[in-house]
Amino acid sequence: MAKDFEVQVLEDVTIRFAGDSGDGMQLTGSQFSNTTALFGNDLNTLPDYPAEIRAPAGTLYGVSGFQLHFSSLEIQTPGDSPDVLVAMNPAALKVNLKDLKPGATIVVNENAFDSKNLKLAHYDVNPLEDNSLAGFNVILVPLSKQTAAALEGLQLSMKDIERTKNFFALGLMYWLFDRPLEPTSVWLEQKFGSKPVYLEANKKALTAGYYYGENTEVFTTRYHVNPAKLEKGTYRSISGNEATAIGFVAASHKAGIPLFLGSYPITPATEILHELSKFKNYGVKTFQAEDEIAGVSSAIGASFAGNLAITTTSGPGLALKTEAIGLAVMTELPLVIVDVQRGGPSTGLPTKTEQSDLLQAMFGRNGESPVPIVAASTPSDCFTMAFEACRIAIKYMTPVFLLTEGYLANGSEPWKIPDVDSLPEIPVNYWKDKETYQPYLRDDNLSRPWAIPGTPGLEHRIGGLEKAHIYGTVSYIPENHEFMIRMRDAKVKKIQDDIPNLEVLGDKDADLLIAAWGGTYGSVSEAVSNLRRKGFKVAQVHFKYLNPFPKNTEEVLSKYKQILVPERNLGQLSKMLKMEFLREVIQLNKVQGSPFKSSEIENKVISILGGNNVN
Amino acid sequence: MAKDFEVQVLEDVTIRFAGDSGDGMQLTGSQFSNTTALFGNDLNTLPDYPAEIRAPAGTLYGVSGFQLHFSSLEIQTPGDSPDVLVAMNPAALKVNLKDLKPGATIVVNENAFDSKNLKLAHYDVNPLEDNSLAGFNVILVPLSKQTAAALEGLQLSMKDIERTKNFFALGLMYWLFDRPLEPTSVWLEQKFGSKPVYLEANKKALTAGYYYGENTEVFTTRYHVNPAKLEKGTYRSISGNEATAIGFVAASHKAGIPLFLGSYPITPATEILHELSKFKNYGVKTFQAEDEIAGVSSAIGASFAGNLAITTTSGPGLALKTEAIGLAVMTELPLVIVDVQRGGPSTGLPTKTEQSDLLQAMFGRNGESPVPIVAASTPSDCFTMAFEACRIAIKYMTPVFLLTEGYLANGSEPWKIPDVDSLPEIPVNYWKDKETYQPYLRDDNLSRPWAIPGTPGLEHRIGGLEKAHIYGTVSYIPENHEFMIRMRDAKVKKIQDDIPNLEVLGDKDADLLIAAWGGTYGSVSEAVSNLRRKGFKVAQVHFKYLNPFPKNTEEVLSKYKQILVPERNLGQLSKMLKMEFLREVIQLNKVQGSPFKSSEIENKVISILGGNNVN
Amino acid sequence: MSTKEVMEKTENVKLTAKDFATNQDVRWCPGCGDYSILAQAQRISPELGIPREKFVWVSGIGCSSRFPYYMDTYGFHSIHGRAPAIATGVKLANPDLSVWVAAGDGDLLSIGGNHFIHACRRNIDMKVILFNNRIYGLTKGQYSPTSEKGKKTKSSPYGSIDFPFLPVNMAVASGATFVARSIDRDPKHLQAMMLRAAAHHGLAFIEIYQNCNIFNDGAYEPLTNKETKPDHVVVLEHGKPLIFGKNNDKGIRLDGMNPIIVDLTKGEYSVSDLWVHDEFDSNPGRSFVLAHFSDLKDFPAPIGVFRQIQKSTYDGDLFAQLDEVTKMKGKGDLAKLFRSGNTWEVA
Amino acid sequence: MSTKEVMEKTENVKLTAKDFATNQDVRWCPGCGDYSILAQAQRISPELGIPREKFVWVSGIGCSSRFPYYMDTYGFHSIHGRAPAIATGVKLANPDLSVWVAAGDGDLLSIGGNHFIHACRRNIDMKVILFNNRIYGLTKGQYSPTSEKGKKTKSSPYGSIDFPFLPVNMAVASGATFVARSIDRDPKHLQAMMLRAAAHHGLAFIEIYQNCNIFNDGAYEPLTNKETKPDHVVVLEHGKPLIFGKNNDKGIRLDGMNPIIVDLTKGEYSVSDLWVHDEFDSNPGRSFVLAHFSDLKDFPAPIGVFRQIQKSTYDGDLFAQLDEVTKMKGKGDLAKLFRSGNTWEVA
Ligand SMILES: Cc1ncc(C[n+]2csc(CCOP(=O)(O)OP(=O)(O)O)c2C)c(N)n1
Ligand SMILES: Cc1ncc(C[n+]2csc(CCOP(=O)(O)OP(=O)(O)O)c2C)c(N)n1
Ligand code: SF4
Ligand code: SF4
Ligand SMILES: [Mg+2]
Ligand SMILES: [Mg+2]
Repeated sequence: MAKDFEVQVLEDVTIRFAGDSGDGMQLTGSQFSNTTALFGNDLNTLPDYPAEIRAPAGTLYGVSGFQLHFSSLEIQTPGDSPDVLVAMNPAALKVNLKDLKPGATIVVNENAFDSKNLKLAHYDVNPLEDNSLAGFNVILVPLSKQTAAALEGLQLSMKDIERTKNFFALGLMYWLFDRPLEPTSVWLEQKFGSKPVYLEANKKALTAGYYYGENTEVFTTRYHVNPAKLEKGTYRSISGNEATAIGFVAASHKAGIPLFLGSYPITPATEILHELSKFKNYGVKTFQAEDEIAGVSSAIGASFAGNLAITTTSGPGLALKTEAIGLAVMTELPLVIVDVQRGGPSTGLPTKTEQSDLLQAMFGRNGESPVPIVAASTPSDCFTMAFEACRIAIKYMTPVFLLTEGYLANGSEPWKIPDVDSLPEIPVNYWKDKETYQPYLRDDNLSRPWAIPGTPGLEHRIGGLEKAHIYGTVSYIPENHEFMIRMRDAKVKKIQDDIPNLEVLGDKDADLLIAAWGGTYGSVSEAVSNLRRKGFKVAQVHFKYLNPFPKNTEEVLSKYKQILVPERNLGQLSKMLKMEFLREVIQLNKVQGSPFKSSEIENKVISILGGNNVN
Repeated sequence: MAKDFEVQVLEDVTIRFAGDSGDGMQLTGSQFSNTTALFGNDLNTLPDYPAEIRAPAGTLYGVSGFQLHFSSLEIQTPGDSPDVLVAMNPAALKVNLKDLKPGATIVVNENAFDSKNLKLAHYDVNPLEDNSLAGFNVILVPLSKQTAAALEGLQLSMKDIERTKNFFALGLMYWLFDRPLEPTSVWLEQKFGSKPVYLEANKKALTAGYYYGENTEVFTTRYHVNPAKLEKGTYRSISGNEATAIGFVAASHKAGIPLFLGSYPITPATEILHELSKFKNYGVKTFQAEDEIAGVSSAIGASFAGNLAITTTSGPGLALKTEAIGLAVMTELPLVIVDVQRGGPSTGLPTKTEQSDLLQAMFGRNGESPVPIVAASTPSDCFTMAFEACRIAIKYMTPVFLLTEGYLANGSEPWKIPDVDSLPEIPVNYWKDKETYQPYLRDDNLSRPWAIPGTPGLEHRIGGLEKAHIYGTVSYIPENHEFMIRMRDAKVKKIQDDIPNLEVLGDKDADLLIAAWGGTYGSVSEAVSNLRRKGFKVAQVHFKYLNPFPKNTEEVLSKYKQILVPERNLGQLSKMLKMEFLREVIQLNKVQGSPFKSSEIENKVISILGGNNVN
Repeated sequence: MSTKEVMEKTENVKLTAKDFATNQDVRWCPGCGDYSILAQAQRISPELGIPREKFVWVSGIGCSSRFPYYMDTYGFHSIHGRAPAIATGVKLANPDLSVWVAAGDGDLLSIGGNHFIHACRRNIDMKVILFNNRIYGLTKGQYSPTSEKGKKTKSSPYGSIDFPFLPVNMAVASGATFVARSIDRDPKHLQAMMLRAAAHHGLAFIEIYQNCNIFNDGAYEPLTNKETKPDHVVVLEHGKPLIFGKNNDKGIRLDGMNPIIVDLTKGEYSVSDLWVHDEFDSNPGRSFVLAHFSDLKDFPAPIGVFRQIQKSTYDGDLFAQLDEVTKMKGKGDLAKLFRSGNTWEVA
Repeated sequence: MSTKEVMEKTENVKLTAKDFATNQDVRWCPGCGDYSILAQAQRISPELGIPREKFVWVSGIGCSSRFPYYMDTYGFHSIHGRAPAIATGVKLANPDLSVWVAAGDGDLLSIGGNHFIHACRRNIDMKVILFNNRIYGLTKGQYSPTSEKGKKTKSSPYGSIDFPFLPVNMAVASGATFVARSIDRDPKHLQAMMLRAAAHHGLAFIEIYQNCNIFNDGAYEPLTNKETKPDHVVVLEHGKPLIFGKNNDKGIRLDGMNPIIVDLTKGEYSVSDLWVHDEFDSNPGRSFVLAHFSDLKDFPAPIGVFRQIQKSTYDGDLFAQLDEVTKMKGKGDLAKLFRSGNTWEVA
């Protein structure tokens, strides 16, 4: 019978699973997330994997991690510092130790701490034995051995048994945090239905882990994190790239025209292509092109022919697409360009997150070539902003940038599934009338008509040379050129009338305003609530629209004496605010391939406002 | 015997030759320039040709023009409005009329005003007959007939005779402006030495034109423009693209390493490739690549292997090169990227001038990817800045942008030929020492060593992934990434210590400062002298270094209450000044494919300062 | 004629070449070979039984790339080298369209080489017309990837050192299913090739030898001059032997895989010894040997259809897959998609 | 061994394979075919009589493109697809260098296809090694331009609809002067091909069938499995007939231009009827027919040298032209250059 344990109720917990690339940590993490979501917590995840496909076992650079933050309150980030680390081998311990909260719990697979692995992790002495982990609550578990014991009698190779130990670890964590095994069992049945021996092995390992917690005395306390009070509704867990893909399908549905993706694989954008390639029965066409230039060019062709055309990439790929994006500007065709940002410059840190392509999106084309820019703030917000990017592209006949980033793309959070009918329609009115047609006629939005090949009587020619106002023929007339340059500029500026104002969160009469964009949203939000709890008066605005800025931007900015702009670049939004509003801002820049910790923002604010601001 | 004419001495004259693309106007213009230069005037030219190779004769879009401004004073622009127009046909008259000074002289080939040509030029009535040219001094010359008469007896086809009439026109202008025929005769002998009939024909036409002026009474006045008091020295006429090419050869010579150009033809940059391809005996290698990406990539490879590597292009080509330029940033290899700007966005106005790629050069790459930018201000300054770009690239081991533009590239002016010895050496120290070598070691300039393949013992690997400080191995360490991002940024900023301060021209205590960059120099300079002559207090600074800005920029800007920034874009330098110095500026933007007229700048200044500032 | 007028006419009458001409002034140099190509395109278009609004001409940048401006159909004058990629998007968006690419040798084989070979590989159902003048015309005369080695141009004042591509080879090697060659100065042949290309289902490629009388005049002089043409051109016709020469006095036979010119007047060889052209052979070797004639001394340039084979098209397969998956999974339901994976209720 | 130690050694002793290994951990998946290719490269390098400092390995991006990190020579791990263009610059800057390109099938044939064919066309003296695993490895498993049609991958869940390239065809069509194929699992053959490529003057291309055991495991199983290999591989050797099969019982003969498999045991055909391989034939048709075997049922995959011909190299011609013009015009004098054209004095 189960013993009695102290059960401690916590508000929130950050846990990180870490092991070799081959140890299945991403899977373990997703299963824990899944169960936790079903359980009703709010949560937020951050996978972190190496650039190598399968780095040799045991190496430091081969460590793969999955961090998960769950809570009974609403949360916005994957957590600053883990409360719990599950370390499958010495390398995983070494790589992750510095990130842990003081006094954190470390669950270690002690069987992996042999001399070979210690050496691979560059440990001269076994850290489990030299007292170097004194400040932590270290729990040694013979994970490999216990798993092997649990699977005795099954027809499995040693390798297969080793591969199952992540489910033992998962079971143990389920026990510790008082979560049900059932969701994972169901998943295993779906996954291994046709391979009964693997199904049994994984289930056994999972249960064995759970009961290991129950029956041994390694843990003296169990933790309980109550469900969060989320808005009523049906939820699912969603990653940023999934949300982006689904957002596009939704827009295609609401616009009533087929979706066309022209793309070339690149980390961390590739999953959007993967996702969309599944949706053939939604009429989604995915074209894996020979390179990024063909990706965007095919999308431009598809747009000319009347499809909702998108192209997806990351920084280096965007650099290649810029010439063609200029063509979309000149031909005024709808097109959404997704840039899932990663660490730059050049190949940079391909698997790490960053938000350093804003100025490239803004200015990275020859000539005066304005393109609207929107950016998602959380994984599920990728859905909203993908939809929004399509709406703007179609309504204003323009290419539009959607900026997300590795951290949002791979991270996930619960998403309140919207009602399909609640989404706005996106009206598409292909031009039909021969009498009135002119290729560069303008409507109230300054948009030109979309007249697609196949429509009788509207035959016309477009291209990259300057166009005559209204007629769309090639024009070398000096005044027309300037007129059209200003027209394209005005059209993009006009979108301001059609996007939401900035909303100020926190203290309206704050001493300091934090202005941020993109994936920095969560860290800033958490920092702001923490600061306010501590008695600081701070406010927050978040830019989801970066070109044009929301209409009330200047007004909002002018209300605050000090503006802090935290960015994971050297100050790109700062530059844009300065050039647009001539506003001095305080920069907080971090470019380390990972999101801000909310504490980093808090500390910065405290150092600006001074301790005495606390009331 | 020659009659007596009034001879009027003028300070400066602007003359424009205009005709069909096939009429040889570019040639006529260059010959007049050449003679004028030899005569000792200061001068400045502006060719303007259609995008079509040979547009059908007589059409409006087929008109080709060549404008020339010459003076007994120092001048900086090709002139605002012509004093004299030579119009070879109705289309040329129609296209150019609106640009002329009130009361300007129009020399017209009356034989070309037949019904066919009038129709092609969309003239319903012959403008020579309907009094519509009343405000001008119209001189009708039977150019075609006179030429034919002069060539009577020569074995020439009608077509060849027609083709020679530009030399008749040239001769006539030589007479009008009192210039010698000899330089053109010498040129003709070189050119047609092997084709005596053409030589004779052209010489005859030239002389006939001259004596037509002398003997008829079409002109009542001859004009004389005295030689200018230029600095002592040997001069030649040079266009911007020639100057750029020669600047690179000079840098290669002074650095003692071979020049390598990887390029793909594009208007208006192609002539740099043409020029450099001639200089094989200077060890110059030109590689006409399959596209712009291969152009820049081959240059990066050549730089890795120790050559002075450059790549030349215009806006759309630059857009294609951006990914590879990021690689040059990461690998810290010397490379000069020339962007001869043209009208954008997209294909835009390929043969027209513009200065709208500044922000692309500054920000058009993924990630934080700083690249120094220099820009030439006049055709001959292209020499200086090409040389300077190489110096910076080599000394700081970095890609460097050299921005010029169509107007500078095709325009020409006298160039005081520098003494080869007066040019600074560009020290190149390929690293040799095995003991101390590390690929990302830094010297006082924060530069890494250039260790070229072939050097024993320095075998190393570089690439586009983030590099470890000093060691140059691939590094995914978060702190190293930020360190290197800041290091690359600091290296570019440090160049500030090594470039000249801004020099304030005009009134130091001015009421308004005009700040400009690139090819706007001439118009601003002329505007400033005119304004000062009119009694306004104005000052001028010109940015030849745009990233980093000169050290004293902030100090200089802070001295003036009002700053006017005239640009042929929508305000790109303005944006950079705002974001860097938070300085409000007044913008003057013109995007019409042509340089500013100095009067446009004058008028703007007057409207700002008000008439009463005149003292 | 305005677009409107033409349309009104269409409803009653069969279109003519003129109906395919826009009212734009044609801006090529007088005498340029592009005029002839345009004329043939306008001539064959009404013959194809395709409504005018279903034609889309896509081009890149170059003299030849102005082509779409002169065809009164839908047109896209895009950016340098990207026409095949843009045309791919057009076709995949709407497979009902008849998609044509007009491209110069620089546009298609230099900067656009990759898109070209990948379009061939995928067998997208489009027509690709190469205006091969062996020079960069629009940028005023640099050597191109089809210029002969040693050519002196503005960018190669001492002679170029690049070997040229054989465009036919590139198309065949990358999988084009219809490959032909013609000459601007042979309007009848050119028309025939265009009609054949139009009728082909899959990627049809025609290399047209085109004279640029400004920067590369006479590049094909021996092939177009009446006197010299018979000795310099061999016309490929399916099932017919390879015969050429002023008096049809020369033939080509195969010795193993090697072509040999034989004299038909000497009695040693007769027509029955000659290589008989087979357009439909799936073996690509045949086309390569024919294209390779250019490298051989005294061999004539083959014009005609090098090869026409049947393969499924990318666009066909794409739409078939869309249908198939839809049949298998049912038409996509957005609400279902939103709910895919695990969901849970918060009450 | 540190670079320094190696160098000291070099001065006295002949280098070994180990001297070409860096001290970097090799980061490919255990079992990846890339290991074998690396091992062979390290093995042949000391045999070439080229000082270590004269080797330059250039790559793009991909699993295979990490190659330069493991060769203790000069190396450049550049950006996706651009290796041939960067390598061109390296060679033209310093023709003394021995320039090698390591590239994946995505890197060389998808994004980099254009640079590849142009490098072949120009016959730049460099070695291009294609790691053809028929998959995008580094981005975790999408189909590549060499993947078979119908392949199910993450980006083609219902099967890809792209026809594959035959890389050998692309190389030959674009003018590569040395074209060979080998297999990761046949180290001896691979070594031999690398040595041959190294010895060739001009662009040498080797397609290596490489197993990606994570995303495309077994792609070449029939060609590497001892049991099935003899029936699935035919080894090309100059002057030798095309024989294959477990007991050397099958041969390939040519019927006109068409290859036919014949049974050598039936007595109908003997070895003397077979196609005799000729590496040095300038006719490219031969190589195309060989490459085309992949499209034919039951035909074995040829490995070995498809073709080796001699043509002048771009780099050779470039430096010859520099010399020639210098001889003609005299060594360039900067002061003279400044003064070219008309000059005048202002006193
Ligand atoms: C990105 C880019 N690079 C270069 C150019 C310049 N350019 C325009 S057309 C052309 C080549 C023209 O040659 P070809 O394609 O053979 O066409 P042609 O003019 O001979 O018909 C070049 C290099 C451009 N417009 N865009
Ligand atoms: C410009 C750019 N586009 C896309 C990518 C992403 N990417 C990296 S490697 C690769 C393809 C890898 O396949 P392959 O070249 O066959 O090499 P392998 O990994 O199979 O050895 C892709 C698409 C990139 N790094 N840069
Ligand atoms: S330059 Fe040549 S190709 Fe271009 S339009 Fe003129 S003749 Fe034709
Ligand atoms: S993913 Fe494939 S190709 Fe890449 S290292 Fe692993 S096994 Fe090799
Ligand atoms: Mg051409
Ligand atoms: Mg691969």
